[in-house]
Amino acid sequence: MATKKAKSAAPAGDRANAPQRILGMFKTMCLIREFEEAAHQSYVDGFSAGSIHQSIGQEAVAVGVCTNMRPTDMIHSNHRGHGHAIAKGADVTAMMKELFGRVGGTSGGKGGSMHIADFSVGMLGANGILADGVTMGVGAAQAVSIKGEDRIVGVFVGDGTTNRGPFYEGLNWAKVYHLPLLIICEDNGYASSTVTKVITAGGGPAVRARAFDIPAVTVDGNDLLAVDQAAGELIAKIRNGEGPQFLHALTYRNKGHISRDQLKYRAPGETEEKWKTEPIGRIESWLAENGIPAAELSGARAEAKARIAAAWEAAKAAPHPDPKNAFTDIQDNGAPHHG
Amino acid sequence: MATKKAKSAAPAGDRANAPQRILGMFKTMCLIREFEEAAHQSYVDGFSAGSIHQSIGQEAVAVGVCTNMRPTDMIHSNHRGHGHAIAKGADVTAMMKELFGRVGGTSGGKGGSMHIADFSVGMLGANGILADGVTMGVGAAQAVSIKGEDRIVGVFVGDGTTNRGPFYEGLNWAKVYHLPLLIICEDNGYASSTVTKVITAGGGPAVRARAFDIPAVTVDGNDLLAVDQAAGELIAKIRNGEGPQFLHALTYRNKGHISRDQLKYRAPGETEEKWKTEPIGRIESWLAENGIPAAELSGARAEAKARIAAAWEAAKAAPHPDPKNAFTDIQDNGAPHHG
Amino acid sequence: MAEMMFSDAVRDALAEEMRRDRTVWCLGEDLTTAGGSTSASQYDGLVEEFGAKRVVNTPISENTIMGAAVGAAVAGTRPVADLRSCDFGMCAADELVNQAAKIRYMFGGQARVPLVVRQAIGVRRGLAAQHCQSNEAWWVHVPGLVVITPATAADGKGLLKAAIRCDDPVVFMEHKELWGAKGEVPSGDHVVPIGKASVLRKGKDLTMVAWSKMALDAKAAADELAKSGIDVEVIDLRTVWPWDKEAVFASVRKTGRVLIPQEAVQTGGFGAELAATIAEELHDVLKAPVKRLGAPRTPMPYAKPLEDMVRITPAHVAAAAKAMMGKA
Amino acid sequence: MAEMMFSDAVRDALAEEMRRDRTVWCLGEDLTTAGGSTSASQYDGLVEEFGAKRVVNTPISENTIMGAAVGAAVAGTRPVADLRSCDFGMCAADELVNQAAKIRYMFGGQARVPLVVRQAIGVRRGLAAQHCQSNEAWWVHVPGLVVITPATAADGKGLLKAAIRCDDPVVFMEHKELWGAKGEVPSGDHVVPIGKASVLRKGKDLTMVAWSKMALDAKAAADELAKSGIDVEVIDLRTVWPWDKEAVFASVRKTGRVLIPQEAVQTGGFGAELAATIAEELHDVLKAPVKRLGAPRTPMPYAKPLEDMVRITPAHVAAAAKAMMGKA
Ligand SMILES: Cc1ncc(C[n+]2csc(CCOP(=O)(O)OP(=O)(O)O)c2C)c(N)n1
Ligand SMILES: Cc1ncc(C[n+]2csc(CCOP(=O)(O)OP(=O)(O)O)c2C)c(N)n1
Ligand SMILES: [Mg+2]
Ligand SMILES: [Mg+2]
Repeated sequence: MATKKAKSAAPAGDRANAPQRILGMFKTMCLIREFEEAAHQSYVDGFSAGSIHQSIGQEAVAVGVCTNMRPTDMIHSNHRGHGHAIAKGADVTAMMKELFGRVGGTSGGKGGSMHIADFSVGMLGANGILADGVTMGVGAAQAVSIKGEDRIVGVFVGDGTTNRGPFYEGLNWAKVYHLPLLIICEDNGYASSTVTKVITAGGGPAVRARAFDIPAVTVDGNDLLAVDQAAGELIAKIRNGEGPQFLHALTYRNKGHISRDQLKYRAPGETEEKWKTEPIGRIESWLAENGIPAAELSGARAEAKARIAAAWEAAKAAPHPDPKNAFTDIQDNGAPHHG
Repeated sequence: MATKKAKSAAPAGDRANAPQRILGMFKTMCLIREFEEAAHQSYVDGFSAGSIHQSIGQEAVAVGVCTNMRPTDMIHSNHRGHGHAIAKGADVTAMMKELFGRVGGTSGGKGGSMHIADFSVGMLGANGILADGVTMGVGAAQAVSIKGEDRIVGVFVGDGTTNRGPFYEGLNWAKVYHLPLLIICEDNGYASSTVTKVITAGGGPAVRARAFDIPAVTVDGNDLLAVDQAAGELIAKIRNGEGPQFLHALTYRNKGHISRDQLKYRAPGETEEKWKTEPIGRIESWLAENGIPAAELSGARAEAKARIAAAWEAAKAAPHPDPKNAFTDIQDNGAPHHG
Repeated sequence: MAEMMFSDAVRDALAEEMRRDRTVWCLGEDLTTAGGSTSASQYDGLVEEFGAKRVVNTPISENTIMGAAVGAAVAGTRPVADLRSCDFGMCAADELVNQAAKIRYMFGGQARVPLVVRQAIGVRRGLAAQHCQSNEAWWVHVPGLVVITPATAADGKGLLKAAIRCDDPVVFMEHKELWGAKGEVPSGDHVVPIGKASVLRKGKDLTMVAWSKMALDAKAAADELAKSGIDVEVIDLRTVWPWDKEAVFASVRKTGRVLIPQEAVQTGGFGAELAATIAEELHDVLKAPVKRLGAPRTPMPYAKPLEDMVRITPAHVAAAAKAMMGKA
Repeated sequence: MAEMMFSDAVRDALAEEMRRDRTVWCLGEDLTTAGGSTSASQYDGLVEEFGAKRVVNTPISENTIMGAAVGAAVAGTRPVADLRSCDFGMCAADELVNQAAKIRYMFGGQARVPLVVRQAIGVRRGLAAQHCQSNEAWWVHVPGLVVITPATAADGKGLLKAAIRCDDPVVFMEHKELWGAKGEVPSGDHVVPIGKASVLRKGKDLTMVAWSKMALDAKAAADELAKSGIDVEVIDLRTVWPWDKEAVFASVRKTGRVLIPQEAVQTGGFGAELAATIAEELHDVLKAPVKRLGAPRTPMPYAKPLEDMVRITPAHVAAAAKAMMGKA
């Protein structure tokens, strides 16, 4: 799709000899892209419902960060959580079943897209309430600290979310208790239909983090190598006991805020122009320039497509949950029930 | 009382020839001091109840700021609001009646100490919920902006309160809408029984304000001249259309957090040592050095004492409210009532 | 009279009030761009007519949306704050309860707080646990708040106008599924008084008392029940606080039977207040115990078969009514 | 058995659980210095025994106190978060309702949320509108929450222990006026089961169902009524969700009369849920309508004569009972 692509920086330092490693990340990014396209289609076709938030264009952030995490590390996500889940290792078939609301879904169909979660890989949940992931992530990190465990916690927030109070409370708290926490601000320029800059004072997310003495790095979030590099360094610092760190990743949401968003609030041509900087094409070029055969790259794309197609078919074929499951996983649901 | 006193800076610039003006402020500070002593005594004697928060030692902040305001300007206060109210021009007799819960109290006895308010002088209320004054102050300033009025809004918050989310939301909002708002952080070093520094990350309130591009000035809040000077300059900027400003005033709470606080959490001698920097003695010395006769100064102190003694007697003599007033000033209080 | 969508009717109400009174203004997230990502037209065209000072697109700062509305109300304006849904409204419960609701009283009548806060309620297919709640019962429990729950486009318009003119804080709870629904709306300055119920259907066997979308569902159930010879009177409360005791009591005195269907969780829902009041004060006229039908104490699940178990439908309402009439 | 203050009993409960289970910890404002400015001894000595990692003095950040507790619960610890009062608890309603209460369900049972959040309730002389609320009814309305309201030192201890061991989120609501009250507390590992009422007084004429401090006030009223020959059974629910339907129903079946006194605002209070349930399910055994007695829908005023009009006292309870027995 991309005709003219932005260039990616060469990987720095000890990560330089890493084309194979980057190739793995490329594959995950392709998987996210295909999943998101399918997620949207599932809404259009009436298999899923509610609000579907795609992360097309933001794949490098999810993957660049989560690659540097271990399975035992934990992440808290937000409403736009599919990519984070896949990057952290969630199974795309179980995720697709969840979107379809079927048996075998990651949450048995109880959560759907906005609450995608896979605790088995440390993905502690997408979330429909902005900024709550920050305070919960802080708490998860505090649990780690109390138990003396060797793991870290990552929290993904959007740029618009940095104007909610709990975001700041969380920054202060994380620093005060010197918690093993990485906060990643995925700055895609928009808060729903509003340009975030217009409603945001001062120098932005990184400046705000630094006001709490939390080291903050801003990167081109569409440059996988840059994200990988920065996340790797920040996470190393956290593991080294240096306390919370902040990653500000500049990116772009190429699709609507939710599936039914017509993007009427954007200037004509903006979306198309921005497509030139989308991260998958960029890293694909870099991989090609760094010795990965074209066939392997197109093969990776095809494989992602195939895996998602299979997930789609599996989801479509999966049974709907027994209605009685509505009354499980809850403390005491009162009486009487109808039905 | 004070034996060795910290010195006050000479008043700068156009405020230099102001001993008479400063004398007026000194009188207000004395009135606050006496009111606070009486407020405490009213609790001890059982005339008032609940939580009485004295502002002894912090008088220079309230007075230095409010002197630079006009009667049409508005302030939002916090739980420690007596001084703010008096500085803004509230009547001490009506306030004392409020503390006693009597007819003629500023709120007819419905609010008490923690909710002291006098809308007739633009004092829009002390408040029992920390940081809510910030968001409400922002709203008052927005009303001013919408109506195109020529007035400003001041908001007083404590240092501990700067860790609550709404505080930051308010900063961002005030800057985004370029509101005529002065936020005053009265930094007395404590949040109840906790040393605020221990639970506060980064460079503190002024640094936080600057992260939102709000100009912030830190002053010795026990130096009336410094507070007056800084507040005057910041308020002039606001009136000049330069948007929100932030004043960080370093001070000390010489008494307990509330009347029944035994100050067990303080190091021995700390309170006594800090007393040397209390603001009334300092400005009294400066006034003496700048030509105000000693008799006038002691006379001012005596007058404050007398006014508060009279307020006390008036409050004691005032009738208790008619119990039926419990059911006025409310939209629809439901049924049934007992009694 | 003109047929229009609920969301158009409430937009007209707001526009008319903003024209009438220059101190009326509105604020909320994505207000000026909302058409971009939602289907509701509640704010279409307002910023063009009234400008960005009075139609304020806010940061994502729920505490401040609510707190600023309170401050601005006290300082002489009439804000209409939109928290988009009552689920997000929980992020600003403090400012609504501890400030908006108490200021008039706590300061002995020195100030009034003429604000409206919009908090949409209700289940919308697939929105799941965090976007489908109906917590009108919380606000009814809070002294000082008026709570409005319109069901029709006409009432949406007339009650929003009344809410804006009210000198006390009003929680205005639109049902998400109603925005797109059409209805006849009287032209001109249509104002519906706060606290007056409307009778959606006359009947003599049983009274259904409902509010918001459930009032329409109750009407649908009643129409169905008529086919089985059960003649149901349906009362749409329109306002849950204050609620129209007179209208409800008159109906119950006539029918002797009450069913209270509600979309909210039954346990601790507003229906409990209604049921308890009726049971206490009309004990002697009741031919059957007062019956509530509300959602189980379960978060809203996502998958359709599960959601269908947790939401209350006209069919459930009809079944409960039949059971009360001994025709189950 | 030993006589001790309520606040000492709950401190012992917490200390014992922290000794028993290393994943139990507590957090809140001024926890480690609380003795300094309050009279409650709920946390005295804990930081000395367990250290600052497990007894955490927090910033004034209610959202994060609650949100961090949720995150830490999900991540394998058992936090006991203190919001000091339910009035401040409103600042963190979102994290409690939208996260703590829903996570287990919303994620299909992948996680449990074993946390306790303490939110003190009740009127304390002179604390006025923003520090005297009792909003247990809000949390009862929220699927997923357990709500505990102990009245005695023994129950404070036994129920806090049960709450800490519960795998679902518990709102633990202590009454401010009870902290200083003394009572006999069984020694050893005293755990009181969640959801079981206790009968404070046996009687045959009328049942009073209450919780928290009002249960003791009801008992006082009952003792007084005995002198007029009215024999009242007093049930202390102890837990308002789940509530002990069996115990309440057994008593009502015996007496045929129920009075539900509550300190909270009557409109929309938990008493409405009780009254509606009893009225619906025990209609036929009732000799008189179910009667509620709660505070008017009015914020709490400061001045004593006004406060006395708004708070419910044992004398009011006794008067209501007499009226029910036709002896007013
Ligand atoms: C507390 C809260 N307020 C409002 C919303 C509605 N909402 C959902 S997503 C969104 C925009 C978020 O913008 P941003 O943080 O930049 O994330 P992005 O969608 O761009 O990924 C809004 C306002 C919400 N879910 N929660
Ligand atoms: C939202 C909220 N949380 C907690 C409290 C309890 N509280 C009252 S005053 C106080 C300390 C405030 O410290 P600071 O802001 O520094 O003001 P100061 O008392 O020092 O003037 C606390 C924790 C409250 N009133 N409101
Ligand atoms: Mg964004
Ligand atoms: Mg302080």
